[in-house]
Amino acid sequence: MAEKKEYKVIGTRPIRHDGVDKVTGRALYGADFQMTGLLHGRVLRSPHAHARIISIDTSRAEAYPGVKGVVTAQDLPEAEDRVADLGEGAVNLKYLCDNILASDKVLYKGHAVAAVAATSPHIAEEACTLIDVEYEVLPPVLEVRQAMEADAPLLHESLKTTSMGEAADEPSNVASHIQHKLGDPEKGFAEADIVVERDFVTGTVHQGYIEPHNATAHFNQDGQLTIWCSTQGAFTVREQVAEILQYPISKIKVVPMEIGGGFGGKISVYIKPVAALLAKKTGKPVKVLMNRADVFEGTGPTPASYVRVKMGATKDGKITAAEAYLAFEAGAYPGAPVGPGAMCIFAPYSIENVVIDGYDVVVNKPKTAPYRAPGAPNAAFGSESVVDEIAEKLDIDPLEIRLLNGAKEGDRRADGPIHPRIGCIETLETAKAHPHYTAPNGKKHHGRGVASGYWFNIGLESSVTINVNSDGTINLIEGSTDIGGTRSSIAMQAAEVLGIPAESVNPSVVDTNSVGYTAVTGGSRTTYATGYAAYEAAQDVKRKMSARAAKLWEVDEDNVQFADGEFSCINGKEEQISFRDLCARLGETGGPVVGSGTVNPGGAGGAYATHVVDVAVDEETGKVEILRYTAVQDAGKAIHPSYVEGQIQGGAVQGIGWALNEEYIYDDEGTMTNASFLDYRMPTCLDLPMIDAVIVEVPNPGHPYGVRGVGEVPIVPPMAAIANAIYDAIGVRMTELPMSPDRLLKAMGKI
Amino acid sequence: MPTVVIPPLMRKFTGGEENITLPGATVREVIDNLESRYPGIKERLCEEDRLKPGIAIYINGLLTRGSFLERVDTDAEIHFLPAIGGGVAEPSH
Amino acid sequence: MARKSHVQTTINGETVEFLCESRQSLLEVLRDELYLTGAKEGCNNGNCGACSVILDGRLVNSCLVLGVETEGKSVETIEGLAEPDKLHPIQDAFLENAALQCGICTPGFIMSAKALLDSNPNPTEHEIRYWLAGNLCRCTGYDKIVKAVMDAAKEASA
Amino acid sequence: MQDFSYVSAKTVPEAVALLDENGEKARILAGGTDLIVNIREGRRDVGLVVDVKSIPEVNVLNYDANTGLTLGAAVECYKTYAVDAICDAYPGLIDATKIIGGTAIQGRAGVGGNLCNASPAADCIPPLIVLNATCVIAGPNGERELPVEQFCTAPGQTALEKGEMLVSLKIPAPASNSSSFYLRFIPRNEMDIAVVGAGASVTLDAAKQTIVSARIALAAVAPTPLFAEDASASLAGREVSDAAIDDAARAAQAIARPISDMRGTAEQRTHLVGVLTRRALNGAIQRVRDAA
Repeated sequence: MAEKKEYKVIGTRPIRHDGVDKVTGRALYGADFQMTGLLHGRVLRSPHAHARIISIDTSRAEAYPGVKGVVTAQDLPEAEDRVADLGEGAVNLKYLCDNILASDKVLYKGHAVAAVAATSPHIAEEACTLIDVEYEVLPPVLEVRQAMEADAPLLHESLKTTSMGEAADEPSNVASHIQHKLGDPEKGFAEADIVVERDFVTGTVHQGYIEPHNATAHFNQDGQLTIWCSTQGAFTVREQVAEILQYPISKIKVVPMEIGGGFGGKISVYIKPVAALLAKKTGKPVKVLMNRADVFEGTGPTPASYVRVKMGATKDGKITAAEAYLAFEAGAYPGAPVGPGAMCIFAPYSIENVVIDGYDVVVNKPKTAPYRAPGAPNAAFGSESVVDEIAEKLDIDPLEIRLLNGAKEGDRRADGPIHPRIGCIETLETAKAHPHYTAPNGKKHHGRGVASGYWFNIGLESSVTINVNSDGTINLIEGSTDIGGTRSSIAMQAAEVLGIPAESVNPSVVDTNSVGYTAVTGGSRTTYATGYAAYEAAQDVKRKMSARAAKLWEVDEDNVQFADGEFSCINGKEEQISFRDLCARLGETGGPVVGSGTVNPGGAGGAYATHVVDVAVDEETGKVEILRYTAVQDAGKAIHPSYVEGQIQGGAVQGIGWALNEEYIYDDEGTMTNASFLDYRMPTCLDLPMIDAVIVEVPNPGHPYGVRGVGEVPIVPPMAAIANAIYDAIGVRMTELPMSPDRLLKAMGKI
Repeated sequence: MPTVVIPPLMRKFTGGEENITLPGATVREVIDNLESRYPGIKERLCEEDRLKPGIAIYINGLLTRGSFLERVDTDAEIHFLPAIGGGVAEPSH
Repeated sequence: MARKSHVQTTINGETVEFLCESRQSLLEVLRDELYLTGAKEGCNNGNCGACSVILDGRLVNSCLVLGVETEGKSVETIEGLAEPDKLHPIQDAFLENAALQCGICTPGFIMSAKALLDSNPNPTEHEIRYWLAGNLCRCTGYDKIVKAVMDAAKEASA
Repeated sequence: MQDFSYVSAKTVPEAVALLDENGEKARILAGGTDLIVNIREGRRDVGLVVDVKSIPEVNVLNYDANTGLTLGAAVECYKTYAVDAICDAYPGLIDATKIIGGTAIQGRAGVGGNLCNASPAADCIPPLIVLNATCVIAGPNGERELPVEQFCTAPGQTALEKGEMLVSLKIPAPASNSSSFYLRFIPRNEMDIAVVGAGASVTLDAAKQTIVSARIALAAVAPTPLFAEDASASLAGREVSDAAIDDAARAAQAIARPISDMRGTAEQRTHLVGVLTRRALNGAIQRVRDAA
C-alpha cells in the first residue's frame, strides 16, 4: 500500500546526477564511442517499396580500396519460421532476421539489403553504391484499407489472420484480429437519444529522437561479443542479437551508452546485429551509424491507421454504448500496437455496452515500432472527437460530460479487468477548475478544446544493487537506460528509504554483465519498476545495516529501529547511530554491505490525463497556432516533479506535432518524400507557448510511494484536444491527421 | 471458485457463455478444468506448457507473468486477453 | 584514397593542428579527429542544431562547415564553455531548470543560447524562441529550455 | 560523400580561371549551407570546391543613400540586418534574410548563395526582383550585369556561363514614399522552405493614397521565382484600395504554375498566391505610411 506521509527526498527537485556531464558535452552517447582500429559500417538500403531480390553481387564493393568486409542476409544463420519470445514481445524469428537484412524480398523503401565495413564512413558509403542488386519490382500496398482488400498484393505468402489463437485458411495482409466486448451494444445504442459515428484517418509518424541509431561491435578472439550502443534496453538488445545471430547470451555483453531519445523507437534492433556481423567478418571493431534519412526510412515509425468510432448517449449526457473499429498499419511485418489502442480507447469512461474490433495489417512501409503510448493516440483521436461532438450536440460542457461518464475505481474496462484506484475524475476536476479553462474564450477564429487520455503502464522486471560506501553514500547499480532523468528518480527512492540526501546516491547504469536482468526503459515503467527495485534494495541495505547496529550494541536485531536516517535501540539501551556514521563502521561489524532488490510488479497503475488547448486559426491559410496549452495528469506520486513536468510537456508537444504537421508523405511508388527534419516538420520552440503541466497525485496502490508511470499518457489527448479546439474556432470537424494547413483549407472549402 | 472471462472470439467453445466458474488453485489447474469442460479450448490458449505468444493472462485486473504456476484465489477473476504487442509488454522472464 | 590537408586553427583558445579530407565537415573533424564529441550529429544537414558551435564569434552548424575552411579561424565548442571549477551560467541554468531530458540536443542549445546572450543580453521570450528555432529538442517541449535561457539572462544582468 | 578538391581563391581572376578550367565539376563555396548538403546527398557531382570567402569583392557590404546597396555575393545574412540603414532602405530584403534557415544558417548563408542555388522557393529572390536588383557577374571575358529576374533559368540552373561567378548584387537606392515587404507561407513558424513566397515593393504618391508603381514577385509557384509583371503593372496609378490589391492578387494567381509536392498542393499554392500577394502589398503600403 502506498504510504501516506511526508517525504524528505521524494517530491524535491535535486540537480540530476548525470546533469553536469550532459551540459558540458562530456556524456558519452553511442556515436561518441571511439576505439583503436575502428572500422566504419554503412548499410545499403532498398530503393523499392516491394520487390523480390533476384541477386546480390558484392564483388565490386569488396574490391574497393579501404573496404574490409561486406555482409548480406547470407551471412545470417538460417532463420527458422518460429516465434521467439523476446524481452520486447513475441516475434517471429524469420521476420526479425529479414528486417535486419532482407533475404528473399524487400518490403519497404529503405529495407536493409547489405552492409559494408571500411576504413572511413565515406568509403563505406561509396562502396555501398558498388553493390549490384537485381530486383523484380512488385506493386506496393501503402494504405491499411487497401491492404485489407481481398485482391491486395500480398507481402507474405504464408501470413494468415489469427484471432485469439485460431488461424484462418487463406493468406492475407491482416495478421490478426482482436475483439473486446462488454454488455449488449445493440441494446445500448437503442437506449441512446443521440448517436454519433465518424471515420478517422491518421498518418505515419516517427518518434523523432534527435540521436540516430548507432552501434559499435567487437568480437574478441575468444568469441566474446561486445556491443556499445544507444538503446532503451541493453538486455533486450542482448536477447535480440542472440536470437538473430544464434549466439549464446552468455557470450554477448551489451554496454548501454547514453541515449539521445527513444520514445519506444530504440527497443527493436536494426544495425546492432549488422555491426556484429561486420565485426565478425573483419575481425575488427566496427561502428555503424545511421543518418537521418536511414532513421526515417529504415526504423520503425508508429502506424498510420483507420479508426471508426460510434457512440450513443441519452439526452442528459449518459453514454449508453460505444463501438470502435481499429485498423492499424503494422508496416512490413506483423505487430502494430492495435492491442493497446483497443485497450485504451474508451478507458476514460464507464460504459456498460462496448464492442471493439482491432486489426493488425501489414503494408509496404517500415515495420512499425512503439512510440509513446503506442496505439492509444490513434484511438483517442477518434473517441475523444466523438465525445466532444456528443457534448456539443447535447449542449453539455465537454469536461462535464467526461465527469458524468468518467471511469472510477471498481468500473469495468471494455477489455474486461476492473479498474483499481485511478485518477481520471481528479484530472477532469483539476482541469475544470484551472484558470485556463475558466478564462474567457471568445475571439473570432480562436477556439478551445479539451480531451482526455489513458495509458495502462507496465511493470516488468528490474534489478538494483546498492553498495554502501564508508562515507555514508551509496553506489546504486541499475540496468535502466536513462532517457529523461531516471537515474535521479530511482536514486531518490533509495535515498528516501535510507534517510540520506539524493546527492548521497551515485547511480550508475551498467552493462548486461554487471546488473541483474532489467527490462526496457519503456511502457512508462522505469521510475515505477526500477524505482521499486531500488526501494527493495534500500530495504535490504536497511535490514543489513540494522543487523550491524545490533552487533555494535550487542542486542538482538529486533531491538534496532530505523527512522529519519538514524538507527536507534528500542530495548532500554540509549544507543543511537546515524546511517552515515554506521557506514564508517562496516569493516569492524562484518565487512561490506551490499543490498539488492529485484521486482516484477503487476500493479503498474494506469495513468489519466486531460488537456486543454486554445488555438487561433488563420482562415486564409489554414494554419493553426497554439495559443495556450494546459496538461493535467495523474502522476500517482511525483518523485522529481521537474522531470514529471518535463515528461508531460514533451509528450504534449509531440502530440501537437502529430496533430498539426507530422506525417510520412509517400509517392505512389512507396518512397517517403520528406525523410528529413526539414520536411518532416517537428515543432520548433517558435511554434509553441509555454506548456502548463499540472500534476495531480492519486497514489498508485501498487507502488510503495504511489508512483504511476508518467511518460506516455501525455501524448494521448493532444490530437483530439486540438481538433476540438479547431472546431470551436471555425466550426469544422477535422477527422484526418495531421490537420495541416492544406487539409484545413480543403475542409473550409477554400480550395 | 475462480471465474474465467472468456474472450468474445472464443465464446463459441462455451456456447456463448462469457463467465465460467471453475475450481482450481493455479492457472494450470483452471485451464485444465476449462479444457475438460470445453474440449479444444486449451489448444487455442496454450502451446506445450505455456501460453501462446500473443495471449496474456490478467488475474484480478493485473497482468501476470504468464506463468502457469501463478496461484489464484477462490474469488479470482481471470481474463485471457490479446498480449500487448508492439514492444511494451509481453514479458518473457 | 582521398588526400588530406593540413589545417591549423584555434579551438577553445588552443592552437590545434589536424589533417582532414576536403569532404570532412568541421563536425566530423571535431568528433572523429579531435575526439571533441560534445557537438552531436542529429541530421547532418543543418536542420536540427545539435552540432552548433561558434565560428569566429558566429553561431554555425558545424555539419555545414568544411574542416578545411577553418584554417586560421577560431572555434568555440561546448567543451570550452565551463571554467575548470565553475560551470557557465547557462549550464547552471539548464541544470537548475531541468532543461534537458536525454541531453543529446543540450550542447547545441547551450552554444546557441551563448551566442544569443553574447549578442543580446536581455532577450524577450519571443526573441529566445526565434533564435533557438534552429535547435530541435524532442524531449522537453522547450518550456524548460526557454525558461533556462531567460534565467541565465537574468542571472548575467543581475 | 564523394571526394573533391578544395581551393580557397584569393582573387576574382583566380576563381574565374578555376571555374573555367573545371567546368561543371567546379562549384563555388560561400556559405555552403546548400552546396555541402547537395554534395553530401549526391545531388551535385562536384570535383572541385572553390571557396570565394577570401576574395575582397564578394565581401563588400556598402550602402549609400544616393547610389544604393552593393552586396557582395558571400556576405552572410546576419550582416544585412546588422546595419540599420539597410534595414530601413530595403525592409523586404531583410524580411527574407531574417527567415532563411535558423540563426546558425544565417551565420553562414548569404543572399548571393541563395540566388545562385536557384531554388524556385528561394526566399531572397522575390525581394531582389521587386527591389530591381542587378547581378554583377565576372567571367573569362570580363564583367557583365544582369537583372535578377533573368538570373534563374530552371530549378538549380542559372544564367551563369562556363567560368562565370556572381561577384555582387546592386540594388538601387529606394525612391521616396516607397517600401518593400516579403513573406512566405510555411506550416511551422521557422525552419521550413516556402510553400509560397511573395514579395512586393510599392511607391506611393506624396499623399500616400495612390500607387505610383509597384513590383510583385513570387516564389515556389513555378520552376523559377517569378516577376509578376501584369500584376505589378495593374497597380500603377491606382488608388490604394482593396479592389486594386485584389485585382493584382488575381493577376499574380494567373501566372502561378505550381506543382504538388511534399510541401504543398498545387491548389493550395495557387490559393496562397492570392493571400500572400495581398498581404505583401498591404505590408509594403503600411510601411510607407508608417514612415515619418
